Amino acid sequence: MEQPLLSMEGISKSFNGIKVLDSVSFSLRKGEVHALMGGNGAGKSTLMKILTGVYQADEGEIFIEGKKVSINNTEDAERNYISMIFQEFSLVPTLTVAQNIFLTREPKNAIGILNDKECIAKTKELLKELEVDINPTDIIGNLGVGYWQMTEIAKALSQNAKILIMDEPTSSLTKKETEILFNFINKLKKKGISIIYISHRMDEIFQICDRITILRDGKKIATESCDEITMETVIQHMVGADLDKAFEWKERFYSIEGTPILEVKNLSSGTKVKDISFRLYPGEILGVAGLMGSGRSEMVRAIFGIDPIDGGEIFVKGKKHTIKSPTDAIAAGLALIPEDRRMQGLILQHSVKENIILPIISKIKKGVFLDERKANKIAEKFVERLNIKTDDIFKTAGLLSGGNQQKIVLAKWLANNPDILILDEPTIGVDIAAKTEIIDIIRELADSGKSILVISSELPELLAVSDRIIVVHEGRVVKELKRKEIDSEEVLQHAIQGTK
Amino acid sequence: MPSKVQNNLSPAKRLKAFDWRNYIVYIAFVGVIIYFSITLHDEGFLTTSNLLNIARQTAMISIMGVAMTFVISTGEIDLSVGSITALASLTAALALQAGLGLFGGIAAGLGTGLAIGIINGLLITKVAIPSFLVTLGMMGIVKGLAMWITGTAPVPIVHSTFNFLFGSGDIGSIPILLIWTLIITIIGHIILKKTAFGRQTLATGGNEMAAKFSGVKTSKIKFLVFVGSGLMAGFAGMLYAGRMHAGRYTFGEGDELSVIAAVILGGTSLFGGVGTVIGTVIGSLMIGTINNGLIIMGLDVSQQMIVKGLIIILAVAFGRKTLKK
Amino acid sequence: MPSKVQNNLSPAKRLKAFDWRNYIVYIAFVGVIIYFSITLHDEGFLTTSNLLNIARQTAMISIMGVAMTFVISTGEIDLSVGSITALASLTAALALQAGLGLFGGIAAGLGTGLAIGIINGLLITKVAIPSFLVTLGMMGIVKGLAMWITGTAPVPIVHSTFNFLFGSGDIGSIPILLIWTLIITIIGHIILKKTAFGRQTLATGGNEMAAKFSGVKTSKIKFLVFVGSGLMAGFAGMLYAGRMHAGRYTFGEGDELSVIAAVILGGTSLFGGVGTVIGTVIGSLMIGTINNGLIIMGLDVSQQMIVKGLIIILAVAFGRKTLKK
Amino acid sequence: GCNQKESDSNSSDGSSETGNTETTEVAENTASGPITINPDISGDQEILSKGPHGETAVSAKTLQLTEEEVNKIKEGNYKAAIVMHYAGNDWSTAQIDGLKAAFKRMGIEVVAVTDANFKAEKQVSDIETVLAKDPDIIVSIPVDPVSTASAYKKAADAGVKLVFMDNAPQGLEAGKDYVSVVSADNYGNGVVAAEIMAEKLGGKGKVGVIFHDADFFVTKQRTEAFEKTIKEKYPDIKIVARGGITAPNDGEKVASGMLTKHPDLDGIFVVWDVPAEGALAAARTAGRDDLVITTIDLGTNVALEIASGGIVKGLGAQLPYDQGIAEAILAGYALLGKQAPAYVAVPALKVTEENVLDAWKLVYHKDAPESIQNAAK
Ligand SMILES: Nc1ncnc2c1ncn2[C@@H]1O[C@H](COP(=O)(O)OP(=O)(O)OP(=O)(O)O)[C@@H](O)[C@H]1O
Ligand SMILES: Nc1ncnc2c1ncn2[C@@H]1O[C@H](COP(=O)(O)OP(=O)(O)OP(=O)(O)O)[C@@H](O)[C@H]1O
Ligand SMILES: [Mg+2]
Ligand SMILES: [Mg+2]
Repeated sequence: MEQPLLSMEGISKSFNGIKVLDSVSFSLRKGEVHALMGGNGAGKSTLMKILTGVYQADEGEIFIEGKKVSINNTEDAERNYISMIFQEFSLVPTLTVAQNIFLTREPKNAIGILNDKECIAKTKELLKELEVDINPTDIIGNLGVGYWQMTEIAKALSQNAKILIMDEPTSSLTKKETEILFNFINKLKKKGISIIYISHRMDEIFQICDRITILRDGKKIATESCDEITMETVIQHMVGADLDKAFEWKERFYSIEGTPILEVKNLSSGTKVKDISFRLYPGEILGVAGLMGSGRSEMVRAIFGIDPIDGGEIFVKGKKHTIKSPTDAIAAGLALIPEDRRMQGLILQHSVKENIILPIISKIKKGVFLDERKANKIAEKFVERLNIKTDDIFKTAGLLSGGNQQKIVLAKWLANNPDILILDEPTIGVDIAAKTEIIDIIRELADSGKSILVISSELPELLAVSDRIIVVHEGRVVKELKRKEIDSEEVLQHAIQGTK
Repeated sequence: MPSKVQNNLSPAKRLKAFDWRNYIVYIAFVGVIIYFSITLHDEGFLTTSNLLNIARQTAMISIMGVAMTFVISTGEIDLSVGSITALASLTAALALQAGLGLFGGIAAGLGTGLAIGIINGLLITKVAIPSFLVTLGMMGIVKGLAMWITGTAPVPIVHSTFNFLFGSGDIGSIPILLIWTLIITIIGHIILKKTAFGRQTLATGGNEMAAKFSGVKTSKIKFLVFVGSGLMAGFAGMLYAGRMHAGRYTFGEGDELSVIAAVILGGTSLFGGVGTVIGTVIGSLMIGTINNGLIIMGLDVSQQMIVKGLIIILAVAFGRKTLKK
Repeated sequence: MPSKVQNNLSPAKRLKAFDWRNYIVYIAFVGVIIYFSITLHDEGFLTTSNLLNIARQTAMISIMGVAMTFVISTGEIDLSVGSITALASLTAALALQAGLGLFGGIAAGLGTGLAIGIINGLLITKVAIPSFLVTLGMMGIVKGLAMWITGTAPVPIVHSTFNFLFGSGDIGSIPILLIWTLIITIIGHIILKKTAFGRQTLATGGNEMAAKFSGVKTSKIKFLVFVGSGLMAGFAGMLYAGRMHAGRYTFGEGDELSVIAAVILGGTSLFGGVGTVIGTVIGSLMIGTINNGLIIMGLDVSQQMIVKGLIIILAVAFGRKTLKK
Repeated sequence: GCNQKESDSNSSDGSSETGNTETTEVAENTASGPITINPDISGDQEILSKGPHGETAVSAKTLQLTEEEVNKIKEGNYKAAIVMHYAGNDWSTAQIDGLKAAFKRMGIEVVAVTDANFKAEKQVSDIETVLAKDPDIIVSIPVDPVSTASAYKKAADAGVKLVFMDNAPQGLEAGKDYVSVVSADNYGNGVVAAEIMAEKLGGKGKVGVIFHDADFFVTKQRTEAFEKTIKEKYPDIKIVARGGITAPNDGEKVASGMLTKHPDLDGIFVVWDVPAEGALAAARTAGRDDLVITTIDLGTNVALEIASGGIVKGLGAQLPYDQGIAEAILAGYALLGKQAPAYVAVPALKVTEENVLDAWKLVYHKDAPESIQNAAK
C-alpha cells in the first residue's frame, strides 16, 4: 500500500489530568477526503489542533510523507503546508474581509507598503469563485456567522495547502453554500490536496468523503472506507449504542384557532427585514427556512429588541407590545437562543454554571443572596439532561468542545422556561445524538404548551421538528407550508430557492 | 461604551491566567510583610501601632478600590474618583461649617459623590461616551469645582463627632478607618460574589452582548457601578476630611491611579469579567505596606520610587513563576 | 497580557461606533478652532505665531501619541512614557555635558527610551505580566532614576545644534517641532495603515487568539510596540531637552494621561483592534488648542479646568448625536 | 514665596475668604497717594535670605511709587501678565491679589494669569501663549531656573519687563534682562521655625525634619536655615530623623514612619504647612499630644491649631499679598525707567499662640475667621 501523506501515531493529550485523546492514530492519503467523526467532546478538534501546532501532544508522533516532523506552532504547520478552518473562528472582528483573508500574507510592494487594491481584487475573485455575496471591505464584526464561515473557507483556500483541515465548515451554511463548497472540495481533490473533514451532518459525510475515522471518548474506534460502512454503523460507533428514531417527523396536534401567542405584522427592520408577518400559536413549533442572508436572524433580532424596529407591530397573547430591548422581550415571555454562541451566547471565561444560570439569576434567591446550592442543582440538571461533556459545572465554558458550548446556550434558556422560545440555528455543531435529543426536548416543550420558533439551515432537522414552516426570502415571508403538505426535502428546497 | 469586548484568550492560557491572578497578590503581600518584618524588626515595623497606621493610610484607597472593582469588572474605568474625594471633603466641611450638623455634613459629602456618579453613569450609558473620556473630563471639572468653591482654601472641621466617626477615632484600639474598610470590603465582597447584581456585573464585563441577550440590563448595571464608585469616592472624601479635620481640594490627588493599581494588582481584569474585592483590598494593603516599610527603612524618595516599582514588578513576576509550576 | 480580549459589540452597534469614532475628533477640533477664532479674534488667537505655538506645545504629546496608538491598538497600555521623557532628557543632557557631542546626546536620549521599551516589552511578552502593572512599576522606577541620577538638579544644555535640532529651532518660520511631529505622524500613519506590521498590530488587538491562529507573531508585535513607545518617549524627552535647553526630572510628568487621552479622543479603542494615528494627533492638537484658547481667554485655572472637562465631554457627546442621524 | 513643587498647595490657607474680595478693597480704599507695602510690617528685622546671585536683600519697605509716578504710569495703558508656577494655593492667590490690586491702581490691565502646575515645560508654553497678547510686563515665578531660562530670555528680548518672585532664571541679568526678584525671607522663616522649636523644647531634645525632596530653591533655603540654626545655636537639640516628601499629601505617611521609628521624638519641623497638617494627623493618631511641630506659612488649619494651643506651636509666615504689591511697584519702576534694586525681600513673620490673630491680619489684610478667633479665646 502506498505511503500515507500524513500519519499521526499514538497521540495522547490530557488537560488538567483528564485524558481527552488516548493513543489515537490517524492517517491521510494524498488526494482523499477523510471524515473525522465523533460525538461532542470526542477529541476531534483537539486532534486537529495538535496537527496544526495550537496544542502539543503529550505522547505520539506525526509523520509527513514518512518523515517525522515536530509541529510546535502555527508556523511549523504552515511550513508543512497544513492549513485549517477552525471551529472557533480565527477571524479578527475589527478587520475587513479582505484584510482577514490575507492576514500575514498581504500583497505588498518592494518596500513593504501594502497593496490594498490587489488584496481586495484577489478577495473579490476568491469570493466570486465561492459564489458568496460579500463586500471585501466589510468589517468582519458586522457580518453574520454564515459569512464568517464563508470567509474562513475563503481564507483557508487562498493558502496553498497540501493538507486542508475543515472543522465543521458547513455548520452555519445552508444547502446552497454547502453545494458550492463541495464542488470546491472536488476540485481540490483533483489537484491532489488532502482534506480532513469534520462534520456532524451525516448526509454530507457520505456525499463527499472517501474514508471515515471515528473517535469516541478520546479513543479511535474505527477507520473505514465510506463505501463499506453504513450510516447506522457510523452512528453506532459514535454513540456506542443504537440510535433508532433519528430525525423522524411526528404529527402533533394543537389548535390554530383563537388568538396566536405571538403575532408579527408587517415587521421591517434595517435593510434585511422588509415586510414580515406570521402567527405562532400556543403549543406550535413553527419552522423558519431561508437562504443565507435572507434575513431570518435579523427578523428574530428585531422581535427580540436587539435591532431597532422601523415598522410593524408585535402582539404577544393578543396584546400589542413595544419591545425595545431584550429585557422587554424577556418580560413579555420571549427567549432567544442566538445563532452566534461565541459573541452572543456565552461568556467564554465564565464557568458552565455561571452561563447556565445567567438568565434566571435574579430568580434563584435565598433572601437577598444567590442560592448557590439551588444554582448548582439547576446547572447540574441541565448538564445531565443535555449530556454536556464537561469535567464539572465549574469548568470554564471556553474550554468545552464546540458542540458542548452550544448545548450550554440551549441550557441557559431551557432553564428560564419561557412561553415563547425562539431558536436561531440551535444545533450548530451539535452531534447527531444530541440533535435528536434536542428535537425531543423541543417537542416536549411544545407538548407542554410552549410555543417555539425554530430557524435552521439543516433541512432534515427542520422538517423533523416543525408543525408548520414559513419561508423567508429577501426579508419577506414568501411561503407558508403545513408540514403535512411537504412530502420531500426537495419541495422545501425549491421553496427556499424560489424556484418552485 | 462603544468598544466593549469579550475575552479571546486561548482557553489554556486563560485557565492558567485565572489561576495565578487569583493568588499572586496574597503571596506577594505575605512576602512583603515577611521581608519587612525581618529587615525592620528593630525599627518598629511590626508594632501594632505601625500596622494600624498602614490600615489607616490605606483605608481610602481600599474603600474606593472596592467600588472600582465593580467598575473595572464591567470593563469600564473611573478616573474621576480622586477629584471626587477632594470635592466631597470640601462640601462636607462647608456643610459642617454652615452649621448643618453631622447629618448635613454626611449628606453633603455622600451627596456630592452620588451626584457625580450619577452624571458619569448617565453620560456613559445614555449618551454612550467611552467611560475613559467621560471620567477624564469629569476629573477636570470636579477638580476645578473643588478649587473654585473656596478659592483653593481649605475648610477646617471642628465637629468632633464627625472627625471621630470619619477618620480620626479609635474604638478600643481599633481605628475607625479600619472598621470602615472592613465593613465596605465585606459588603462589596458579598455583593460581587453572592448576589445577582454581582453576577450580572461580571457577566456585563465578560461579554456585554451575551449578557444583554440573557436579559441582563447591562446599561443599568453600568450606571449603578458608576453611581457606586462616585458614592464611595464621596465617602473616602469624608474620611480624608475626618482624618485631617479639614476639607481641601488636593485630597485624593492621583488616587485614581493608586486605586486602579490596587484593583489590577488584586487580580481584577482591566478588560472586565473577572473581579475580586478581597484581592483589591489586599492589593491596596500591599502598596501601603511597601510605602510604609520603605519610609521606615529611611530611603530617599527617589530610592523609594525605584524600589517600589521593582517590588510590584518582581512580586508579580515571581508569583507568576511559582504558580506556573 | 493574560486578559486579552475580543470585540463583542453587536454588529449593528459596532458599525455605528466605528463610524462616529472615526470622525468625531475632526468635527470637535474644527468646532473648537472656529469657536476660539470667533471669540478670541481680537486677542491674537488666530495669529500665525500663536498657532505655531500650539504646534510646538503639543509636539511631544503628539509624537508619543503616535507610538501609543500602536500600543493601545494591541489592547495594551504604556504608563511609563512620561517618566521616560524625564530620564531621557537627563541622559541626553548629561551626555552632552560630558562632551560626547551631538551624536552622543542623541544616542543617550534615544538609547534610554529604547532600553526601557525593551524591558517593558520583555516583561509583558516573556513574563506575561499585565502591561498596566509592568508600566506602572516602570513609571516609578524610571522616575526614581531620573530624580536620583542628578539628585533632582536640572542639567543645562549649551549645545546649540542639539537645542536647534530638537526643540528650539525654526526652519524658515516653521518650528522644527512641527516638522518632527509631521515626520513621525506620517511614518506612524504609513506603518499602521500601509504595512503588514500595522495590520498585524490591529489584528493582535482585535482578537489575539485569532491573530495567533492566522500566524501573527503576537508576542513579537507586542514587544515591538512597547519598544516603539519607549523609543518615541525617549525622543520626546530629547525634544523637551532641546526646547528647554536642559534636562530635568519633572519633564513629561503626567504626560502618560495626556497621551492616552489624545489617543482615545482620536478614536482608537482602549480595547484594541481599532486605531488611527491621524486621529491621535488631531486629539492632541485639540487638547492643546483648548489649553491655549482658555489661557488667552483669561480664565482662572479652576475655570479652565472646568471648561476643558466640559468641552471634552460635550464635544464627544455632540459628535455622537450629530453622527447618529 | 513658598512655591513648593509638585502639586502642593502650600501655605496660607483661608485667604480665599479674605484674599479675593476684601483685600482688593483694602487697596482701593487707599486709591490715591503713593503705593507702598503695608506700613504695619515691621522693618527692623534683618533679612537673612540672599538673592539668586548672592545679592544682599533690600527690604520691600523701602519701595515706593509716588502719586505723580502712578499717574504717569496710568497714561501708558500698560498690560501685564502673571505667569505662575502653580496657582492652586493661597500663597499664590494672595500674591496674585496683591499684584492685581496694585496694578489696578497703576491703570495696568492684567491680561492673563497662567498656572504651570509645577511643570517647567508647561510654563514655557504659557510664556509663549501669553506673549501672543503682547504684554508690557510679565510677573512670574520660574518653576525651574534652568530649563525655563530660554523662554524668559525670549520674552526679555521682545522688550517685556520681567519681575520675578523668589527666584530668577539662570543666565538672565538683573537690570538688563529683568527688573528685580522679590522674595519672601525664606531663610529667615526657617530660622524663626527653629527658634520656636528650641523655645518650646527648652533647648533640648530630639527632632525630625520633613523636607521637600526636590531641587527647589525656596524650600531648600528653609530647611537649610532650620537645620543650620539648630546645629549652631542649639547643640542639645539633635536632628535624629529626616524624611523627604514630594507631594503635600505625603506628610502624614512620612511623619507616621518617623514616629514609629523614633517613638521618643520631641519635635518635627515640616517644610510647609500642608504636609505639617499630615504630621499633625500622625501625631494625633500616635497619641503624641506633647509633640512640637513648627512649620512655615500661616494656613487656616495650622493657625487654628496654634490658636488653640495644640501640637503646632508656631511658624514663620510669609507675606504674599505685600510681596505682590512690591512686585507691582518694581514693575512700575521699570516702566518709569527708575533704578530698581536687584533683590528685594519681604521680612519673615514669627507666629505663635500669642500673636496669631494679629499675624493673620497682617498676612491677609483681614480679621481671622471665626473658628480661629474662637479657638484663640
Ligand atoms: N484547553 C482545554 N482545557 C481543558 N479541556 C479542554 C481543552 N480543550 C479541549 N478540552 C476538552 O477536551 C475534550 C475534547 O474536546 P474537542 O474540542 O476536541 O471535542 P470535539 O470532538 O471537537 O467536539 P465537538 O464536536 O463538540 O466540537 C472536551 O471534553 C473538552 O472539554
Ligand atoms: N449590516 C449589518 N448590520 C448589522 N448586522 C448585520 C449586518 N449584516 C449582517 N448582520 C448580522 O448577520 C447575521 C445574520 O446574517 P445573515 O445575513 O446570514 O442572515 P440570516 O437570514 O440569518 O441567514 P443565516 O442565519 O443563514 O446566516 C445577524 O446576526 C446580523 O446581526
Ligand atoms: Mg470540535
Ligand atoms: Mg442567521
